Amino acid sequence: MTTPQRERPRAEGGRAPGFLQAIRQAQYEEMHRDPTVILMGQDLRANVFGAAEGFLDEFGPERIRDLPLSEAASVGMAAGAAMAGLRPIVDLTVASFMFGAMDQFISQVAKSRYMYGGQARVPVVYRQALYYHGGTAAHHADRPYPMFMNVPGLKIILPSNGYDLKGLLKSAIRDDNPVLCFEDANLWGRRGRGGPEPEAEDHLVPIGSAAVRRSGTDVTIVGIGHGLVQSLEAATELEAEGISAEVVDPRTLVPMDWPTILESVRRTGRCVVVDPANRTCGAAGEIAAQLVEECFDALRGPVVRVTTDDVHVPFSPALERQIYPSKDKVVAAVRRALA
Amino acid sequence: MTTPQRERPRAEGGRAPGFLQAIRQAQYEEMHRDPTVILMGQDLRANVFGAAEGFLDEFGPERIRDLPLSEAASVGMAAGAAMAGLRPIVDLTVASFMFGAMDQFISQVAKSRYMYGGQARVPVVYRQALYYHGGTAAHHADRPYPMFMNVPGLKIILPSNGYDLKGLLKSAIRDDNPVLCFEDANLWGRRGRGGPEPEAEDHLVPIGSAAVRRSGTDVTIVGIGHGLVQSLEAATELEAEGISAEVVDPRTLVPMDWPTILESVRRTGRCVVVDPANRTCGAAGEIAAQLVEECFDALRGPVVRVTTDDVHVPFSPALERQIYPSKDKVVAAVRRALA
Amino acid sequence: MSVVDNQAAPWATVPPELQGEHGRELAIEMLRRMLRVRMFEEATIELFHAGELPAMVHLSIGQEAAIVGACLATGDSDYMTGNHRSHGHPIAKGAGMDRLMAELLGKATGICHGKGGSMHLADFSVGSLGESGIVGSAIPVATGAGLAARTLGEQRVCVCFFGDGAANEGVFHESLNLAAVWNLPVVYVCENNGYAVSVPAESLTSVPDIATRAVAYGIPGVAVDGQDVVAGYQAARTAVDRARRGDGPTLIEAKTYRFHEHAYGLRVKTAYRDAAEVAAWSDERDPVVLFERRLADWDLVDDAARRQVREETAAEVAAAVEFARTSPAPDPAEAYRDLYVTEEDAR
Amino acid sequence: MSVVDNQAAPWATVPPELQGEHGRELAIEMLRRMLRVRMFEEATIELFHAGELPAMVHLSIGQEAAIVGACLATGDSDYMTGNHRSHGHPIAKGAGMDRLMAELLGKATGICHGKGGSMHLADFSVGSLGESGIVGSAIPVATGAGLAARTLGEQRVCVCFFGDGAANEGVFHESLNLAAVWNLPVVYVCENNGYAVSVPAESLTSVPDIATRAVAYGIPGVAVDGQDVVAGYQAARTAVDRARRGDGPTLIEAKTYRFHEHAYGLRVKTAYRDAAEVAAWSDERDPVVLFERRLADWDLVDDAARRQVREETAAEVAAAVEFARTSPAPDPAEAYRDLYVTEEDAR
Ligand SMILES: Cc1ncc(C[n+]2csc(CCOP(=O)(O)OP(=O)(O)O)c2C)c(N)n1
Ligand SMILES: Cc1ncc(C[n+]2csc(CCOP(=O)(O)OP(=O)(O)O)c2C)c(N)n1
Ligand SMILES: [Mg+2]
Ligand SMILES: [Mg+2]
Repeated sequence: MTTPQRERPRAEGGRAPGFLQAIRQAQYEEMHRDPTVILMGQDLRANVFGAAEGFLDEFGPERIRDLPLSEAASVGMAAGAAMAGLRPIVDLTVASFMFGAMDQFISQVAKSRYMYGGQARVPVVYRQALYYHGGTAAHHADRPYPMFMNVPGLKIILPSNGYDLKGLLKSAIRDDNPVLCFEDANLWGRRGRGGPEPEAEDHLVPIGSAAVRRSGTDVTIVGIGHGLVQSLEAATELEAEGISAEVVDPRTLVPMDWPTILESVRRTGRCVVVDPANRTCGAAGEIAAQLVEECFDALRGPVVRVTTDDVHVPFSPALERQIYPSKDKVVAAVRRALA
Repeated sequence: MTTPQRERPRAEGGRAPGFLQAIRQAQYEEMHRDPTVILMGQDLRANVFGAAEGFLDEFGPERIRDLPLSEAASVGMAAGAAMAGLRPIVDLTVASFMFGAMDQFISQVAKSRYMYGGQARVPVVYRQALYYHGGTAAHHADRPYPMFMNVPGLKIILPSNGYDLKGLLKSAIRDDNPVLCFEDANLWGRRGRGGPEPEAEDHLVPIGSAAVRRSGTDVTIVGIGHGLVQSLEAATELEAEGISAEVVDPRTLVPMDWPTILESVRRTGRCVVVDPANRTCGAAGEIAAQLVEECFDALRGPVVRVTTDDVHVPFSPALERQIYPSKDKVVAAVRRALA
Repeated sequence: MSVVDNQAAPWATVPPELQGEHGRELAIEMLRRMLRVRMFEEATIELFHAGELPAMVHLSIGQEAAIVGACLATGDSDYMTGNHRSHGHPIAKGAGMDRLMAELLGKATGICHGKGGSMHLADFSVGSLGESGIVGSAIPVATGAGLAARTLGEQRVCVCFFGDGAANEGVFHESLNLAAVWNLPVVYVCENNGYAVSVPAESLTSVPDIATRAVAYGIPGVAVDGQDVVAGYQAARTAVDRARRGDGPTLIEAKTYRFHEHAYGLRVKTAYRDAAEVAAWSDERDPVVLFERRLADWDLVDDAARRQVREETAAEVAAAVEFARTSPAPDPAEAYRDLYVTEEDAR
Repeated sequence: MSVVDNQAAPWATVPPELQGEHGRELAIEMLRRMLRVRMFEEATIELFHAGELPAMVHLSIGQEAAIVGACLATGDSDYMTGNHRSHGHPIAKGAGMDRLMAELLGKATGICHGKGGSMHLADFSVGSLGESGIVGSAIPVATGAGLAARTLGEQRVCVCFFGDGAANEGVFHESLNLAAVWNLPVVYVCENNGYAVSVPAESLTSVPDIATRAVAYGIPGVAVDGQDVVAGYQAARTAVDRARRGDGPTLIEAKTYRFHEHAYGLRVKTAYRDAAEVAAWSDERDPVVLFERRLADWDLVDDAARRQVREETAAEVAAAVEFARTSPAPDPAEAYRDLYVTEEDAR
């Protein structure tokens, strides 16, 4: 948790890599940098998900491994390997597949270091896409990071653009703690798969540091993942009405950069949180709770949550879109926060 | 969600059964009432946990089944059996053992009815103890209900006394939806195992209805599970200082009885939430977020959370106690809420 | 455990099951249901190219024999569960195609009101209890349906379909152990199509024959030629009878092949299977073609009768597409229904 | 898969491993480590009755031979994981008893600083990577340690201990499949003590010999007499050598028995095992007694030498108890350390 960084999202300048490219670059660079980094995932060698082209040739079969349909063992095995000297990256592909490994995440990944009094180091990264809003229906479209926020001992990153994804993922691979990297699939397409040249090898974004994406004075909008994009769009629309919105991108959910968020809300006195997770016990609720507890005196209106409605994800496009946050919902929430 | 009920906790009057007795009575009565109710659990036949004495003889081996160490299959199998005409009760014993079955809870138990457009009915009850503060260390002491609150499609009950446990459990068994029943083991001992006579067969406590345990005017304390006991103790202590605390017992976490909680806080203007779960993305945070969103204008101070600290549960008694909510922490929180 | 030679042509003469008038009817039904699955899925390909499918679909084309063989060994009141690749299973179980097709298009008339889609079909009216997009995740559910049948004293059995990849999931193990020790009436049918997406079964599955794993549960394990609908039917029939008698579960492995990509429309850049391998299976081991050829060889169902089945099926599928296309989109409020059973739901 | 007769007394003469000076030393070490485990746990019983244990403990008394046999087949740099019943495993692996005992009492000097306790011992200095109170949950971790050893080109192996009940968990299946297809250097040792708490293995486990399940993974499965430390050693030695050669995992099942209740202090009202059964095992199949008798019969380690081992061990255990008792309680702030590796942690 560092001092607030006022960065423009790089996507604007066209210099940010696409998500797949960011992943590829980060993993490629770190695997070159450190021979103990290995990469495992379902359908990785055939590069079905598009971020591992050429990896098998480059790093060989010992370091690039396909995983069987065995999520629990895959997650726990990576943790065990981390405790015994490797730095595994596990590509779980879709966040909904984490549930089968929940016990391993909680009982082994998150607890080992603590239970053993610091004897264990568990440097492992789990990557998974938030694969919602694409017609995949309920079994592929979960956004379960709040569950993991409820588990001490994990770090959680959820970047909103390729530039941060690359920098955070590289930091995660170097981190001595388990890190969950959630990749909002609604951001995949925003920059082409063939984008600009790889960024510098030393491009790191520190874990635990939020970014203020847009300065403003009337209201703070905290936007998570794709919610950040919607927040920026809403801010633009509101500007036309003379409402000045500050937009904060947490980037990391655990540890959350509270100083940056609190500082902003103390200034604006109003807050809207945009979070693609389910509403009840979601990340937005945590932020709202923290605000009412830590800066109550500064609050001049309700903290309004814009989240996915508490239903499962329906298949039909006619049903699906409405359940998620949208720019219009953010605009309406801001109006409510200012009322 | 019904109109607020102003009940005194029955524990005061000595008429409330102990937890184990409440479970026994509820299950016994409902199994007699409905032959499609079956009961499964690890070490159930030998009655290791004490709530199933005589059940095997009474109901026979088809309806009383020991489960193997196979939590995922056990949870999913019960859901499948429910979809095919049974009303299973699954005693998972300790809430920490739910993690191995998380995918089944989310993908099958919670989603089936919705995904299949209402074709499925999943009348199944999962019971599990919150087995914390007993020197069992990190693998047995989780309080994971907030994770499940993040999953639509489940109902969640968490009673604070045997009287409610019995009535809620009976309602859960009769409910056509999946219900998770969390039993705070710190309440087990409060009434003896051999308590009073079974309550009337028709003793039902409706799911979704909170109870105001104590009326007050200065602050609302919402206490979950054992947190309710601590809240009442704190209220008594505060009374001596002239602070009048209202104490609300949610009893059900999903669906939460928002009208009762909001009504109380609108009157008192202050709120403390006491929740044995971990802090981040916990139940307390959800309540705080809802309050700041729904009754901001009525709030006259910060909503203060008293939760378990965000660490795992350490083994040593010298370390363990401090991490949980306590009466003293509640008192301090109320002071902060009133400051 | 017994493994049959996958390449053999075992039926020199009409197998006993297909003899007599009832046998001939069964043969026609086998053909009809295989064709329904095939043509239904071919129609989805067209819909995909027409841009009418909201998402990619996982096709069973090539795998129809195992599906139809097993389903026809069950009765209407028996249960079934499927997976992500299960358009065909409810069809084979007897479900009408109109509402299935409407579901694929996300329409209000869909069997799940548009909430399930391709990976989550279910038709409870024919015992189809649902399908899991989470690989392996329905195996416990199927096991539970067996438990219910047994506990309620019903004669039903449950057929549980899953792929070779799913046989590496923990719930496979837990469920088969449970079904074995409780003698549950469940028939586990593993459609081993040789791959889990891009990964060949032999590289990440510890045994050549998944049926071998039955040994770990002390239950019968049978590997059959998955391109032979009669072999699939016979193995399933034996297993279903056994289950109905109360003698417990069976693990059947059908050796088969998917003719299309893992999901239709998915482009996997790195080739993970030979074009020659795909061609060999599609050209020589097409279960519909093989069965039609046998029906002709056996003089059991003549050209005209087969043509009639084809035509009838084509008409059914065309009607299903028409039904689906002309059905309205669901009311947006539908997204907020069916999360819980509520007072309003008729009992 | 081979199963030995559990009741046989296979060693008429000194087995080859125990011949020669080195062999005799190994025999003494076997005895010493079994006694350490036994006496350590007997001490915990006393501490329990003295009210000094913060929680119940799960005792391995009766199961020492399997534990010690397997651990002595490994070297100091090899890994090990345990379960809820694993005081003995780190001891057998060579850990000092002082800090283990201090951990059981929740003291600052405990090997886990008082944060782990009885079910979560670990001593990384001897390769003991931890123990899982969640049944079965450490099996993937052990598998991962094997993966690391292999990937790093080390010669280490990992021994993974678990019970018969754990062999019904999904992670058992997933892990053994993975270890098999990747040829990982892991030795899976199932201590089959006949019960999972109150449930007899035969009632909820589908095969009489858990070693049979090796067939499902195409790996060797061996069942051994778990009361015979030499048999356990030999089976583990073969498996460890195989693993070190890069030939992959082995599943060893040690048929054994726990002499005490599931957890010491737990009262199960309904009898689930015969008093006669318990007596038969404790009286006739005590692994320490059996081994001592053989050492005498073989004239390998005489009474005096054995007595000396006993006395030395008793003194070690007494010292451990003393160390634990006199150690301070942890600083409450300790509860907030070690959640993450922080900058302060030395690298
Ligand atoms: C738990 C889980 N992990 C991964 C996936 C992604 N996925 C979908 S299908 C599939 C392959 C399944 O292989 P198999 O069971 O053989 O079925 P097939 O597709 O070959 O019919 C994978 C990896 C998933 N849906 N669920
Ligand atoms: C996942 C899980 N389920 C249930 C339990 C409760 N429990 C603790 S030990 C045990 C029995 C384990 O049996 P087994 O693996 O044979 O080991 P044993 O105790 O016989 O040594 C049970 C059910 C647990 N700790 N973890
Ligand atoms: Mg397959
Ligand atoms: Mg056991």
